[in-house]
Amino acid sequence: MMSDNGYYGQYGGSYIPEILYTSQQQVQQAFDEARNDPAFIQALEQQWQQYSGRPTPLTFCANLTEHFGGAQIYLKREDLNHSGAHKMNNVIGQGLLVKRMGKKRVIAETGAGQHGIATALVAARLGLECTIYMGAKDVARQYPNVFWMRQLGATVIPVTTGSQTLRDALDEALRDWSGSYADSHYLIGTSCGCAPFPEMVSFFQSVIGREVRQQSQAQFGALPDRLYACVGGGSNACGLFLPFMDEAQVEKVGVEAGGKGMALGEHSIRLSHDLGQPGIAQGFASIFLQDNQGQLQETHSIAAGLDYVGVSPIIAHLAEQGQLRMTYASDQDVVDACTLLLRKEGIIPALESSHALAAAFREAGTLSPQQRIVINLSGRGDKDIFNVARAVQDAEFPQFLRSYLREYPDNLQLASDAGQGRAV
Amino acid sequence: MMSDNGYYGQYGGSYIPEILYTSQQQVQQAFDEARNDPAFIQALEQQWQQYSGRPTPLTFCANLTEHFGGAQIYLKREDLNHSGAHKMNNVIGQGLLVKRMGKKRVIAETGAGQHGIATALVAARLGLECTIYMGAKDVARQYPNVFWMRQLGATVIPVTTGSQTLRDALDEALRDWSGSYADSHYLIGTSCGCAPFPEMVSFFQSVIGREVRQQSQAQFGALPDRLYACVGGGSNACGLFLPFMDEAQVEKVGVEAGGKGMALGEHSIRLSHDLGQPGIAQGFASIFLQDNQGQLQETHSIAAGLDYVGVSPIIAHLAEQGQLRMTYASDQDVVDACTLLLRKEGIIPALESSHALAAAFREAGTLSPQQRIVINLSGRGDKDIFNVARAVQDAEFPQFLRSYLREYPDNLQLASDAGQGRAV
Amino acid sequence: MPTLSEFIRARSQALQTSERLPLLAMTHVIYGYPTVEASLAWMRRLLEQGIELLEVQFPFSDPVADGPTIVAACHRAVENQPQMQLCLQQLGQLQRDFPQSRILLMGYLNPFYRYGLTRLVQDAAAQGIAGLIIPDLPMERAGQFRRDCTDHGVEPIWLVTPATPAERLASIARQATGMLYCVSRSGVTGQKDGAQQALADYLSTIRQHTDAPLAVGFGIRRRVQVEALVGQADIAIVGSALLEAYNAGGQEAGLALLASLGII
Amino acid sequence: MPTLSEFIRARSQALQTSERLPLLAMTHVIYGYPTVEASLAWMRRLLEQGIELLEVQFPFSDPVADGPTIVAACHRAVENQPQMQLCLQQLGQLQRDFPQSRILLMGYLNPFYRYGLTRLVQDAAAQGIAGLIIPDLPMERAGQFRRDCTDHGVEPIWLVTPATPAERLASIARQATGMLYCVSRSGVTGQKDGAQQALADYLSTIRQHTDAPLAVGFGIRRRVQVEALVGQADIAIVGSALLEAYNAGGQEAGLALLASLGII
Ligand SMILES: Cc1ncc(COP(=O)(O)O)c(C=O)c1O
Ligand SMILES: Cc1ncc(COP(=O)(O)O)c(C=O)c1O
Repeated sequence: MMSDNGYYGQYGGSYIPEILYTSQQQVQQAFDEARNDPAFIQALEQQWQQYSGRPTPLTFCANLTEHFGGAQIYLKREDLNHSGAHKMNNVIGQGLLVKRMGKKRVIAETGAGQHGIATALVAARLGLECTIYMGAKDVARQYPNVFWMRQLGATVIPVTTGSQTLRDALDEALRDWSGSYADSHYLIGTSCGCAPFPEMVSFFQSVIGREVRQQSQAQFGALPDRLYACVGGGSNACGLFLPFMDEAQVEKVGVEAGGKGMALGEHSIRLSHDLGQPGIAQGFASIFLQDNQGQLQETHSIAAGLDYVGVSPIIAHLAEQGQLRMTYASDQDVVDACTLLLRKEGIIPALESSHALAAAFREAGTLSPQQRIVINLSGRGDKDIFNVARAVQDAEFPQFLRSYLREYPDNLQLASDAGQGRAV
Repeated sequence: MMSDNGYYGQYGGSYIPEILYTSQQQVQQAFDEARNDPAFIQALEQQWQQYSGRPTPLTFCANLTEHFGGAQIYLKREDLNHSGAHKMNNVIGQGLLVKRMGKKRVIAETGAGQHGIATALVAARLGLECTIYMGAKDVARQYPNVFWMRQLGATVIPVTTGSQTLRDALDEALRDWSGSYADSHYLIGTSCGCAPFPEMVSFFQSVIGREVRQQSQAQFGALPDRLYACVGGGSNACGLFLPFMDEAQVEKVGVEAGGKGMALGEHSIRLSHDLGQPGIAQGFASIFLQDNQGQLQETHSIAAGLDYVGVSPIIAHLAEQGQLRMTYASDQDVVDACTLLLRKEGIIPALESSHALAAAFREAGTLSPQQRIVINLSGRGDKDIFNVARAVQDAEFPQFLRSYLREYPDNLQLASDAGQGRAV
Repeated sequence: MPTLSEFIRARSQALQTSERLPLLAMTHVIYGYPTVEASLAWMRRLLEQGIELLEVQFPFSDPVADGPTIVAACHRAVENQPQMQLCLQQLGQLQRDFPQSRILLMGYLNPFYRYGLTRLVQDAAAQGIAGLIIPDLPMERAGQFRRDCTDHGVEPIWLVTPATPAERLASIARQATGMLYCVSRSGVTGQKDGAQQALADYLSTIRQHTDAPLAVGFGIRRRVQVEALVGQADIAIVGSALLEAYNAGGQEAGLALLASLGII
Repeated sequence: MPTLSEFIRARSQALQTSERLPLLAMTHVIYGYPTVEASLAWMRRLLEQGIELLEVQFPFSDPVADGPTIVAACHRAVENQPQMQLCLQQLGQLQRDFPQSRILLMGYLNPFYRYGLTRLVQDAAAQGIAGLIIPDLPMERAGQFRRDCTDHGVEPIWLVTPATPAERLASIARQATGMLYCVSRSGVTGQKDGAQQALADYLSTIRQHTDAPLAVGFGIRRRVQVEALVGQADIAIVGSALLEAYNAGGQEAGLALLASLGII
């Protein structure tokens, strides 16, 4: 979807400190050129295929379909991307753009760590320096991802300000960029941020929806009747939905994180139920969860990738226009949906993606067996073992961890017990 | 590669308790029919593509190539399969065969847990009951995999006899099969076991090498000069090598686990250096690590999937015939190779696959820039975080685990401290 | 009442003949930090010292253009739940109590946006606030805001930086009225002639395009940095350093810093 | 010296008129468990009690056809590093000391294979061992082995199971000479008539194809199970149950079990 000069209705735009003006313009210009350069598109498609394994398949789920007795259920398998999530589509695109711009370093923010890992992977592959900002709380909660980022050669900087989560990491990344724009690119991980990021990220993610169109025609000779995607920042949803915007008969359903309840701080529902309000922050205009003074608020989701305080201006606009329907799923619904997919189809979904599953499962039975729905499985769930084990209250997992800890090299245990940080 | 009535030279065959004769024959017959049934092949290819995401790409590694200054280095990306390893190719094939035979249950052994997860995934998808045997030591070491198997609905049985590892799990699975053959299929995870398993597993894995042939022609207009694969049981090696057996000019290199040293028990080198001897055990004739009385011995590798005591009769035969060259890589070489791939190409390899990398890296610089090598990246490495973190002596990982444990629901901690096992 | 630039020019004139360095002092205080009361007391104290320009930052949860000290203080201030309306009233009272100084309200867009930008300008004007600084509002998107400012006699204060392209810098500078906020990221240590030269070039380029007073902020923390500005700019902005001094030793330490800089 | 089947037939004859149930006892002992000495002492004790057939299992690290009790004992025995050559010699000594009984050597293929199958047959023959049981050597692959056995006068003992297809069962049974080892997995409780009938059918089918003595093992642990075999088989094999009794209470408990079963 092309923006109107960076705007989607009243949302979008570029509200950034003056110091970033030049870099922002540079990205805008580089992207405008690249998207129209067949050589760039060819290189992009080659990396998508040869590095990330695209196209990802469209998987028919016979057992689930039978279980709900309604629509035929298909999954778009973004979990099979290199790195295990759709994030890879975007980082490959922006990574190639960085090379094109001749910059040597990328900065990224990450919440769950998925975008951080994807960025670190691509940075390694393209020979770019890489600095990842991550809320200190997220570093603590998602350390396995931090570990891999560091192994990949990235510098991970825990952000100790504010709520110490994604939002603060984003602020800090912007601050870094303000000082390093000359040689650094800010590689935003979702379709948020100042123009042209929402449009650019969506452009790179739209490969998802384009493939779904082709695969639907090839596998069942029609377009799907309904599409489901979870909405964190909105990039996987944009990627799935945008190539279908001309088809009003294909219903698009965005699913937000319902978390633990409807009180502010317990969820990350920005669009459904009008829980968020228009705002302008972190570089763009959109709907944000904020108080009456315009202060952004804390959010919650069982899926670390969905607890963002804002949302893509593209999604905000389309929702406002009624071109997509927003709904949400609670933490509990999500664990149930995850378990059901595991048992019925032998696929381990990310908890983020399980939001889309939960909403689709709620509705599948009300559709007719002639209808077909496609759920975007934005990522795989093995990364979520720490969360899922806790959610299902597995008793052996802590036992395993304890015995692992007992065997860990001794000196390191002491060092880390004393909180002395990294030894390497 | 077609066997001579289950034999490859002096290796292979079917040496099983009489009670399994009928089931073995049944598998043999079902496989012989299925492999010649276009409908079966079509269903197989469909699941490979739509469920597991095949074809997996062939990735050119520009940075590594430059780094070594020798041959052009390509990776066959089996890590991008559903479940993260080549194991999926085989379990899909045998899973479909089980449906064809009308059986309702599968049994499998697993060491690292990769084959166990792959089997549990496919069993869930095909609606089969699933029992996984796993050495009690492996259960303790590889609990995250056990967790997912159970979440997938599989019954995981820790085997407490013998060395409590893969070998014992295999024995126990055979025992289960002896009592349950009427409705159960023993879904062997590598190209070992009684006929027709080595041939069947290799048949299903040969999709790897077939794709490499096509992709080589498409991407660089020639066949590769050299192929590398790690050799545990031998299935990923068979899968890569067999479609190239008519091409003597394509050198095939199998890489075993050199472990910590050359003393018995410190490695899992069965073929290189003649450390193993001919034997007949676990249903087939091959080369095994054994003492002078024919007792099978304990093995070691940093990669849990490579510490098998025997080896595929196909690999044993080809090595004996000089049709492939066997070498090995030590635990330390493997960690280094893993790290190098991470940093240079942004790909996280399984420690198993890192053996193939290590051997290829050793040799790449001695080849000319006109030559091309393909290394089979049999699996991805995120599953190995517990091993890699320990190997690189990361100081924050134990810190993360401790704080995670502190927040784990209390009652469960107590239950598990008391060693009371599963709560669910 | 004189316009902001008239005010600044008059005070600059007066300073030429004073003991102080001939630069106006613009000091930065975060409303609500560490508490609303304490921040107001600190502002009052600064105004009593004759500070010409008081920059009051309305705190925001996500102050992306600020450095760590100010970020931390903003987060703390947000916890005190600052209210825009009350803030404007309290600043109005200060302005009335200290007619010899001018108060500028600085803040990120979202709290202003939620309050209503037009309403903000109206209320700020009613309270006698001289100017508004919004670092994340680009001039291109500020048409209505600028009209409102003109209508109500409040100065919109724009920023330029060393990274601002020449043409854009010229355009912004040309449109500056009350003052132009010149950010210098390069910093000036006084030792490095090269850096000093770069600052001089930067400011003289700006000067070519505008007669508006120039305010310069680049982490001023030593007198030699202020001295380097004499003759090239009109206003020295003291932000983070003042906050750090305040954090370390309260109002007294803050004032001591300003005295050591030669601007009170 | 009589052949194995002649020996069995003669002893069966004799038992018809004894106090004991008219079935030969075949008791199973693992060489090297819990130690080599203890296992030899236990064999000797059994032979002293008049056990007709002693089945000695040479332990293997991977005994895939055995249940948990025997598996655990084999693993323990392997730790004692049993040597094939010594084992054969020691069994030979036993055979010489107890000429009224027969010793059968059972084991998985690999230790025999490493020793050399031909050499094994030769050495077993030299030591007077009457038969060899190798559960994982299929008859199809045993051409040379059978010729060696014939040449040296050692009986290869084949197994059949309820799962063995009719034709194959017939073929194996027809080729059986010394005895046929009939595994019954279904178990016989004595209570369930259906199961008892199934066993009877199984054995009578086998009997149609061979005159060789039939040995039956299916986890015998109660007298009623042995009684059920009378008239249908020649030999009752006591394996796991004997090992369990031995584990629980040593030789005495083992003998007590055999007595309670009516076969000593
Ligand atoms: C697997 C997965 N799905 C979805 C999301 C949400 O992001 P977005 O809404 O941009 O697709 C994330 C973010 O980390 C993710 O990791
Ligand atoms: C990733 C991976 N590679 C290789 C192997 C070794 O098995 P094989 O030699 O059968 O390919 C395993 C076994 O678990 C594995 O998980």
